[in-house]
Amino acid sequence: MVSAIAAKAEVIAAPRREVESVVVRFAGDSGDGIQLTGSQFTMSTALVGNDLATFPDFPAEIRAPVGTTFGVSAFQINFGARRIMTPGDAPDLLIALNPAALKVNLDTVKPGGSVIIDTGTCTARNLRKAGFEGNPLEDGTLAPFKVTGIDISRHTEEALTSFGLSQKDMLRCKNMWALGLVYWMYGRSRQATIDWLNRKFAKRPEIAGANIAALNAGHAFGETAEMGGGLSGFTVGPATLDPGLYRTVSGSEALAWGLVAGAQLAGLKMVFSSYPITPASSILHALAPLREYGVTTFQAEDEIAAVCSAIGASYAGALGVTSSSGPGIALKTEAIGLAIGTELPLVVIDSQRAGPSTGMPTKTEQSDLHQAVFGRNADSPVAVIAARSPSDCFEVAIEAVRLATKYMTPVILLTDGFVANAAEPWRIPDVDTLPRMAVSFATETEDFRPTRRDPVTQAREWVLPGTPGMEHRIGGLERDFDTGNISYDPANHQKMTNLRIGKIAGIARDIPAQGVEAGNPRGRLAVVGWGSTYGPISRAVDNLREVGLDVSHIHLRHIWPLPANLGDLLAGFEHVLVPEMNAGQLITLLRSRYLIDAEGLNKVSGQPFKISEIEATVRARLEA
Amino acid sequence: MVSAIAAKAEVIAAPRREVESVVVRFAGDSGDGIQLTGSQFTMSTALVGNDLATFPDFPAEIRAPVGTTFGVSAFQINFGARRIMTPGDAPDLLIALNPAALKVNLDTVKPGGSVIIDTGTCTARNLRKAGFEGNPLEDGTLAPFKVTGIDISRHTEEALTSFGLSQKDMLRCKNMWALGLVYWMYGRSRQATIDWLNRKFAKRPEIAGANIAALNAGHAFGETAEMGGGLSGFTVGPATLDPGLYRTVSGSEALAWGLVAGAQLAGLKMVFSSYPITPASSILHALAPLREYGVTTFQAEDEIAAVCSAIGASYAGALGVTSSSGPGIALKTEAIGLAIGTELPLVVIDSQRAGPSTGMPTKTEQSDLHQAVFGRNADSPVAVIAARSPSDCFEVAIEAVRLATKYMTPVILLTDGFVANAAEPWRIPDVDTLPRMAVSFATETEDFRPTRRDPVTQAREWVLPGTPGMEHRIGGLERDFDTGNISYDPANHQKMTNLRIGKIAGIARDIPAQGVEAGNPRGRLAVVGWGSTYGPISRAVDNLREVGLDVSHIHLRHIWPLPANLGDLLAGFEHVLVPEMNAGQLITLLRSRYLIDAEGLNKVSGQPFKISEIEATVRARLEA
Amino acid sequence: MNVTTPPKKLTDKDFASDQEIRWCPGCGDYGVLKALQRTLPEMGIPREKLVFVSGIGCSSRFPYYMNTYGFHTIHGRAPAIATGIKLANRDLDVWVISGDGDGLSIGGNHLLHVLRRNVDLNILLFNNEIYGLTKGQASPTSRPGTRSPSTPGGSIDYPVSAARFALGAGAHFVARSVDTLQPHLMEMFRRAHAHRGTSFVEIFQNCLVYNDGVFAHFTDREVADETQLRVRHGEPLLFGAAQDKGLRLKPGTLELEVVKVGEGGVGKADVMVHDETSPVLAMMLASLTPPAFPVALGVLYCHPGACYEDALAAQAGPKAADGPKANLNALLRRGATWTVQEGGRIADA
Amino acid sequence: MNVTTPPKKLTDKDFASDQEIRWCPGCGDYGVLKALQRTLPEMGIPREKLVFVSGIGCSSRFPYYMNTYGFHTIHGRAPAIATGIKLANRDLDVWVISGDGDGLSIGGNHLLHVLRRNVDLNILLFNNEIYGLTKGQASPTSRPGTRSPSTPGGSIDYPVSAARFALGAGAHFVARSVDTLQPHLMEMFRRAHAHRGTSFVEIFQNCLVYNDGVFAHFTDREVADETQLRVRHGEPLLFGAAQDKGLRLKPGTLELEVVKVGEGGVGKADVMVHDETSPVLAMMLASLTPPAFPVALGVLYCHPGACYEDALAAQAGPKAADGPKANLNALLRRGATWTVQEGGRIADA
Ligand SMILES: Cc1ncc(C[n+]2csc(CCOP(=O)(O)OP(=O)(O)O)c2C)c(N)n1
Ligand SMILES: Cc1ncc(C[n+]2csc(CCOP(=O)(O)OP(=O)(O)O)c2C)c(N)n1
Ligand code: SF4
Ligand code: SF4
Ligand SMILES: [Mg+2]
Ligand SMILES: [Mg+2]
Repeated sequence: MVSAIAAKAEVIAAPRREVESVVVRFAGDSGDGIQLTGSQFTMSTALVGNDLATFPDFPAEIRAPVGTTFGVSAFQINFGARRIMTPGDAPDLLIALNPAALKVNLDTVKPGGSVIIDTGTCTARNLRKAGFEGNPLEDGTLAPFKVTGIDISRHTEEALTSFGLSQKDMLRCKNMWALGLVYWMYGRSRQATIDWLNRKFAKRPEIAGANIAALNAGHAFGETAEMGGGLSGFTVGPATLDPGLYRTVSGSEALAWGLVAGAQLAGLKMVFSSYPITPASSILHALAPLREYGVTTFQAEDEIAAVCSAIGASYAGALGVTSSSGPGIALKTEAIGLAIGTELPLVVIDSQRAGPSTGMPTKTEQSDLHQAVFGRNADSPVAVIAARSPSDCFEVAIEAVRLATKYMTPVILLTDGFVANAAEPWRIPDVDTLPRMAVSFATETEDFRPTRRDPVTQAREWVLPGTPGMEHRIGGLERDFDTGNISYDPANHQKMTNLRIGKIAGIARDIPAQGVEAGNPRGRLAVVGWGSTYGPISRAVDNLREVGLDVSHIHLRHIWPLPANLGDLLAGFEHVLVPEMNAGQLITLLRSRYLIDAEGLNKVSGQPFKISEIEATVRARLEA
Repeated sequence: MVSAIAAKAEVIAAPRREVESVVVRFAGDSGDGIQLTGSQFTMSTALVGNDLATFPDFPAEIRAPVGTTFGVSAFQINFGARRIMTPGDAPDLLIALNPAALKVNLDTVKPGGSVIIDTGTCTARNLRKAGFEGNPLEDGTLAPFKVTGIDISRHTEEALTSFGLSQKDMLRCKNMWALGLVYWMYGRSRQATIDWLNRKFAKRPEIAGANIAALNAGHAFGETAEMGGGLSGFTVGPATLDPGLYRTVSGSEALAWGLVAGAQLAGLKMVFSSYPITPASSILHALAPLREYGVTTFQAEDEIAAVCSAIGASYAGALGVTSSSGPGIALKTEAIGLAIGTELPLVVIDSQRAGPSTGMPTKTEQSDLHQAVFGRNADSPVAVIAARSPSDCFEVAIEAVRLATKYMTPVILLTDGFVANAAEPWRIPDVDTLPRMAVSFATETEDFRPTRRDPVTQAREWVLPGTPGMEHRIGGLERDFDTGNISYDPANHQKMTNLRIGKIAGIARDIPAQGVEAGNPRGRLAVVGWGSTYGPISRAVDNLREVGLDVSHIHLRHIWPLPANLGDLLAGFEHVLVPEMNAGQLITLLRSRYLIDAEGLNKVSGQPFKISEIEATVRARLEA
Repeated sequence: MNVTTPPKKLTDKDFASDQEIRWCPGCGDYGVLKALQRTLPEMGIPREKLVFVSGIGCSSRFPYYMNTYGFHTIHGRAPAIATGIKLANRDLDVWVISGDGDGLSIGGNHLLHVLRRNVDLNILLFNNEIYGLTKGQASPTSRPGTRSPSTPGGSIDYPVSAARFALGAGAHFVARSVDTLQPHLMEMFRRAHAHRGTSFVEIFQNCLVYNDGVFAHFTDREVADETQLRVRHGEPLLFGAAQDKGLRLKPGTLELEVVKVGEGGVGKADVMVHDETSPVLAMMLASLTPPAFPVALGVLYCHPGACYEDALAAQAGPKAADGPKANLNALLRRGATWTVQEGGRIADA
Repeated sequence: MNVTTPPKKLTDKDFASDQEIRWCPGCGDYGVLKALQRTLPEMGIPREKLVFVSGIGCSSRFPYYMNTYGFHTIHGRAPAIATGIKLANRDLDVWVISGDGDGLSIGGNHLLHVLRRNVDLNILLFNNEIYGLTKGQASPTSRPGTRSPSTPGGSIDYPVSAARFALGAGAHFVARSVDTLQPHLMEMFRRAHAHRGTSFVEIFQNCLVYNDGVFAHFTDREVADETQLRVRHGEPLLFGAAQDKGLRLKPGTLELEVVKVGEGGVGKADVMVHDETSPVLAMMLASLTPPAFPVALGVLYCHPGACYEDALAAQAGPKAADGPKANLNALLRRGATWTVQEGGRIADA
C-alpha cells in the first residue's frame, strides 16, 4: 500500500553552530511514546553518518498511572562526529514532556545544559503529582539550566485541528511534535520517520497523517519561532566510520542473530529454550519469529525446564541454548552441572540485572560473574565469556557456539540490561564469509566408547541417538574415563576431575592473546574491564591519554579461562584498576590468580559508569 | 522384657602385645551387617577408654546382588591410647567376610598388615564374581600380608546347630562370630554387645540367643585356636581424655543436636525443612523424632520448597533451617537471595559430596565452598562456616544459629559425607550452662520501619507478623534504606549493597581471632585447612613436629568472613599449604584477599586425605 | 507473646496501605483488591493477624497495597513460603496471591503440593491468561493460537485449566469468580476464608494491556447472563437472564448438556442440583467452556478434611505445641555413655 | 544423516545392556524391565531410535539396563530433558522412566507441563509409594500414617493420586499396571507406544526393602481377582473370579457402586461399559480404592490430540523442517541501513 502523504523534506538553511558530539535525553510519561521517539531519532542520526550510542531507561511498571514519577520513561542518545563510546554522562539537552519527567531526569542534565519542557502539562496537579513543591519554572529550581518552556500540548493540538481526532488522540502525537523540533535543532531529515509512519500506520492513514503533521509542525516551530534559552540549530558532522553497510542494532538483536549465525556456521539446528524474565526476554522475542532460520524457540514452564530442554536438545544433536537473568540462572545451576558431567554443548546467556534476589529488574549490573565462574556445586568448570557492547554481542554469541561445540561444554555468556537494550551503529558482516566450525557427530562404531575424546581439545565425541551401533548410556554419575560406565573408583574420579578442569583451562590456548585496547602494553596504570563497562572505560582512557597520562585499557572477552598471557601483561603495569558494576568480582580472579594488588572501582547503583567517574579515579591513582 | 540369655563376659587372661593404636577394617557384603558390627566394636572400644575415629564406607546401592564388588560395605575404626584424629590411613587388620570384600579393600591394608578372610565364601563362583582370576589365597596375591583364612561360615553354623534356624538365618550371625573374634584380639568385653542384642531382639529371643552364641563362639575360637598369620591378642590402653561424661557421636547426630541446642538457647522454635538427599538425609532423620524438643520437621516436595518454607518459618518467628547436599543447595540459591534481600535468619546446611552433578553421592568432598561463598546471582554475601569433625558439628551448629539470628542473615554451614557418617567420642556438654542468645522480636511501634536496625550489628529488627501496629511489607525488590519501601534510586541501591556487604564483613569483629592448632604462630610452613581435613592435617603436623619440623596447623571454622587477623597470621609463614578435598577453593579466597602465594594440595577422589599424603607434601616443601 | 488488639470495627480503608498502586489504570486487579478490602472488615480479623504472601507478577504486587503483613517473595514460590509461615505460627491468617504464570507455570509444583497437603491458606490465582509483568508472553492458561512476543505464530500448547488441575491435585476447596463481579468475589472470599484447609480461588482477570477482552465472551454485560453459570450448593444449575436454561446429565452418559426449562418436556426438577461435595461434578463443571456451555462460577467444590497444621499439631501432642519442653541434656545422655574420671579412669554410665 | 539399519528380528536379549543390574534382588523393577524388553522386539523399532531418559531414583537406573540410547539425568527433570530431545529430533522413540518421588515430588511441575503439551513421549512412573534410593522416606504417594525415617510418627500428608493428577493436568493417555503382571504390562506398553502424544503409565511397584507389600491388598494372588478391575474400552466394568461383580452409576448420583450381577435384579447390561475417551469416567476409575472398590488397571483414558512436535512442525511449515534455509544475510539487512563509503560519505541503502 502506497501512502497518500507526501514528504516535505527540505534542507535546513539557517546558520548553525558546529559541535563534535551531543547528548540528548527524551523523557515523558510511559504513554508518551518516548522509546519510539528515541529510536526514530537514532535512525535519522545514524543516516547522517554520526556515530552514536543509546540508552533506553524504562520504568519498572508496565503502565503506571499518568503523571507519576515511577511512570517516567526516558531515552538517551549520544551522537557525534567522532567515535561515540557511551550514551553520555550527562545530557546537553533534556526534552521533558511532563513535570514528572523533569523531576526524575533533571539531575542528570549537564550544568548549563538545555531543558525543553512542555508547559502545557505543568498544571498545579501534575506538579504536585511529580513531587514539586512549587513551580520549578518559577522558583529557581531550573536556574542552573537554559530552560525553554513550550506549550507543546497546545501546539500539537493546533496543528491537528483538521484531522478530526479526539483530544486524547491528538496529544498522542506530541512526541512527534517534539521530535520535529529536535530534528530541526540538529538539522535532521524527517524523511525516514515520515516513511516509517506511513508504513506503520498503513491501515490508518489519518493517524499517519496526524503524526506527520505534528512532526512537521514541531520542525516548523524551530525554523520560525524565537526561542529563548539559547536553543538554536547545531551541526554535527559525520563520524569517520569504516566503509561498509550499516544498521543500528541493539544488544539483544545482535545476540540473537549471532546465535543464529553461530548455529548455521556449525551446521546445527538451534533449540532456544527460555522462560521470560527481564531483561533477557528480548532475546527470546527476537528469536521466536526465526523458525525458518533453523531456530526452534521453546517457552518452558520455568528456568529449570528451559535449561533441561536445551540440554536434551544438545544431546539429540541440536545446539541447545538457554537464556535468563540472574535469578533464573541461579535456578539453572544444578542442570548446568549435568551438562558438565555429561560433556554436552550448551550456551547459557545471562542478561545481568541488579540484585540480590528480584532486586531492580530493569536496572543494569555486572554482578553475576561470581555465579558464572563459581556458582555450582562441586568442581564444575565452564567457559565464561562476556559481551562489551551491542554489536560485540554478535561476535561473542558466535564465540560461545564455537567453544560449546568444540569443547563439548556449557559456555556462560554474560551480558547485561544495559547492553541488551542499548543500540549503536553496526557494520553488517557478511555471514557467508565467516569461518565455518568443524562440528561433526561420531559415527565410527569400531572401539566405540561414550568417553572417546578428541586428543587435542579433550572434548568428548558428540554421539547422536539415532546412530546405529553406538547405543550407550550417559548421566550425571561419575563415569569411568575409559569405558564411560559408572565408576566410584577414587583414582578415576581424580582423573575425571582433572580432565574437566584441564579441558576448560585448555581453551586458553585457543583464544587470542590479550591485547590492549588503547595505550601501551606496559606502563603506569592499566584499567581492566569486562562487559558493558567497555564504553566508559574506553572513552575515559582516550581522554586521559589525550592529556598525556600513561594509562592503558585492557578489556576481557574471555573471563574463564583467562587469556594465557594476561598475568604477564598485567605485571607490566604499576597500577591495575578494575572498574566493575558490582562489588568486586573479576578482581577476585585477577588477584587470586596473578597475586597482583589490583584495585577495584565499584559502582552498584543500577546505572552504568560515567566516563568522568573513571577519569577521576584514574587521575587520583596517578597523582597519589 | 528381660532377656532370657545371660551374659558370659569373662576377662581375658592370655598374654597380649601392647600397642598404641590400631586400625581395623570390617568388610563384607551389604547383607552381612558390617555397619552394625562396626558400631558395636566402636561402642565397646569407647567403653574401655580408647580414643577413636570411625569411617563407614557404604556401597552406593541399596542392596546390590550378593557377592558383587559394588555391594561391598566396609567400616573402618582407628582406636588408641593416644588422641586419635582420623580413621587411619591404612588398616592394620582387615576382616573380609567374602571375596568381594577382599578384592575391594585389599589395597587399603598396610603392607605387612593382617587379613582375616572367611574361606567358607571362597568358592570358585564367588571368587569369579569378585573379579579374582585365580584363588588369591593360593596365587600369591596376598603375599604382602599376614593372612588367616578361617571358615567363619562353617564355624558359625556349627555354633548355632541347636537354635533351629534356617541356614540363611544362621549365616546372618556370621558378623557376630567375627566380632567375637576381634573382641578377643583386642581384649574387649562382650557385655555391651550382649545387652544390645538382648534389647534389639527383645521380641525374638531366639535370634538374640543365636547372635550371642555366635559372638561367644568367635571369642572362644580366639582363645583356643592356633591361629596362623600372627594373629594374637593385643592390648590398647586407655587414652587420656579430659574428664567428663562421654558418648560416641556421629556428625549428623551432633549437627542435629547442635541445632536443637542453638534454637533452645535462642528461645526459638525450629522449623527444619528438607528434601531427602545423600548424605544430608541423616540430619532430617535425626531431627524428625524430636518434636517435643521444639522441632518441626517438614519434608518438602523439593529443595526449593524446603528452603522457601524455612524462610517462611523464619519470617513468622521460628528458626528456619534447611539442609541438603551440593545439587540440592544449587537449587536453593535463588531463594537464599531472597533471605539476603529481606534480611531474615536462615541456616543452610550443605553436606558436601563428590560431584559435579550427581557425581558419587556416597563419597565425600569439600567442593561446595565456592558455591557457598559465591554461588548466587548478584552481590549476595552470606556467612559461611564449616565443621571439622563429628563433635565439632555440635558447636558449629550453635554458631550458625547465633550468626543467623544476631545478623539476620542466611548462614551456610558446610559439612561433608565424611563428617556426617564418621563417629568419635564426645564429651557431652551441659546444655544448661551454654551461653544463651539474646534474640528478641521488635515491638516498639513508635517510628517503626521494617528497615530499623541494630546500630552495632546493622541487623534489621525481627518483626513478627501478628504484632499489632507493625504491619509492613517486605520482599525481594530493592528497598529504601530508610522507609523500607521499594526503591529504584541509584544511590540507595549502592547504600543497600554496601550495607549488606558491611553487615557480613562485620561478623569478623564478632568471632575469635584465628589461632594455631599446633605449632608456632609464625614459622616456615603453615598448613591451612577447613572442615573435615582437620583430622589428617592435625595428625600429620603433630607427627612432623615430633621429628622437629617447623610446621604449624591453622584450621578455619569461619570461611566467610575470614577472621580479622588471618592475613597477618599467614604473613608470618614462609610457606602456606592449603590441603582441600577439591580442586582449590579456600585457596582462591586466601590468595585473592591476602595476595599470598599459598599453594594447594588437592585431592578429589571421594576419599579423605591420608596423614601420609599431607606429611609427604609438607616434607617436600620444606626440603625444596 | 504479642498482645492482640481487640477487634475493632474496621472499614475497607483500614486495609489499604499508603503505597501508590502501580497497576495499569483499568487493570482488573483493582477490582479484586477492592473486593478483598471490602470483605475483610466483616471477618473481624485483627489486621496484624493477616499475612499476604505473593510470588512475582503484576498480581503479586497485591500485598503492597494491603495494610497488613505482606511478603512479596520470588516467582512461583509463595505457596511454599506460606506453608513455612503456617508451620511456625498457625494462628496467622495467610493469603497467597498468585498469577497464572506464577502459580501454574514456574510454581506448579508448589501449588500441587500445598493443595494436596491442605495447608490452611487462601490462595487467589489471578488468571489473565498472560504474563503481564514481563510484557505479554503467552502463559500456561493462554488459549491455543495466542499470539505474543514469544509465540508470534500463535501458541501451540494445550492450556491447563486451573480448576481441573487443582481438583486433580486433591484440592479440598475450589471456587471461581471474575474481577468485575464485586459481590460474587466477596462471597467467594467469605467462603474461602471460612474453609479450613487450602482454599483455591481462580479469578478471571482482565489484563487490558496485553490480553484485553480475553474473557469478554462471558464477562461482557450483554452476554454474561447467557454465558455464566453461578453455582450454589443445593440449588439447581440454572442460568440465562430468565434462569430458564439448565444443565443435566445427558441420559445414559457421563456428559452434561444444556436444556431449556419448559421446552421438550424439561421441567425444573430435571435440572441437576449443585452438590459442591461431589468431586465428579466439580470436574465436570470446571470443564465447561463456551460457546457450547456457560462458564461455571462459584464454589465448584468444597469438601473439608483435616488441614496440615492441625494434623501436625495433633500428632505432636500438647507438649510440643507450646514450645521446647523436653530436656535436651537428657537426650544427649541417652544410650551408651561412659565417664572419664580425673586421671583417665573409665567408668560405665 | 545417519544410516538406519533395516529393522531385523530382535529378541528381549538384544535390549539388555551389558551392565550388571543393581536393584535389590526381588525388587519389582526387574519385572517391568523384563516386560519392556519383551515388548520392544514386537514393535520393530530399530534399537538406535530408542532413547530412555530418567531422573534419579532406583527406578531411574532403568536406562543403564537397556541396550539402547539412555540418559540418566537429574532428579525430577527427565520430562523436560525428553522434551528437548523431541524438539531436536522428533524421529526418536523416547521413553521417560520416573519414580513417585522423581515424577510427583520434585518433578511435579515438569510432569504437569509435559502432559498438557502432549509431547510424544511414553512415561513410565514406577510408584512404590516410597523413596527407595535415599533409603525409605515417605513419598507424595505414601499413604497417611506411613512410618519412615522422615516421618517417624507417620506421614500426615494426603497422598497425591498419580492418575488423578495426570488427568487434571490434561493428559491424553493414562494407564495403570502392576510390576508382576507381565502380559498386562506388555499390553500397556503396546498401547502407550501406539498413542501419539504423552502416554502416562503408572506402575504399582513393590519395594521389598522399604515398603514391602504395600500393594499386596490388591496384588496378592489370593485377592487379585476380587480387588483388581481390568478395564478395556467397550467392555463392561466387571471383576471378580467369576466376573460377576460390576460397577454402575449409583442411580441419581455421580458415584460408582459395586453391584453383583444376578443379584437384586442386576443384569450384565446394567454394568457400565468402559469408555476410555470419557475424562469423567477416567477420573472416577482413577479414584476407586479398596476395600470398598477394586483398583482399576488398564487404559483408563485415551483421547488422542495433536502432539506438540507435530503442531510445532505444522506451524513451522515445510521449510523449517529440513534445517536452516532462510538467508541470514538478508535478515541482517532488513530495515533501515546505510552505507559508509570510502572517505566517509554516507548513502542510504
Ligand atoms: C525466577 C524468575 N523467573 C522469571 C521471572 C520473571 N517474571 C516475573 S513475573 C513473570 C510472569 C508473570 O505472570 P503472571 O504470574 O501470570 O502474573 P501477571 O503479571 O500476569 O499478573 C515472570 C516470568 C522472575 N521474576 N523470576
Ligand atoms: C536435586 C536432588 N535432590 C535429591 C536427590 C536425592 N534423591 C535421589 S532419588 C530420590 C527419591 C527417589 O524416589 P523415587 O523417585 O520414588 O524412586 P525410587 O528410588 O523409589 O524408585 C531422592 C530424593 C537428588 N539426587 N537430587
Ligand atoms: S500489564 Fe495487565 S495485568 Fe499487569 S497491571 Fe497492566 S493491565 Fe494489569
Ligand atoms: S530399595 Fe526398593 S525400589 Fe530400590 S532397588 Fe531396592 S527394592 Fe527396588
Ligand atoms: Mg498472568
Ligand atoms: Mg519411589
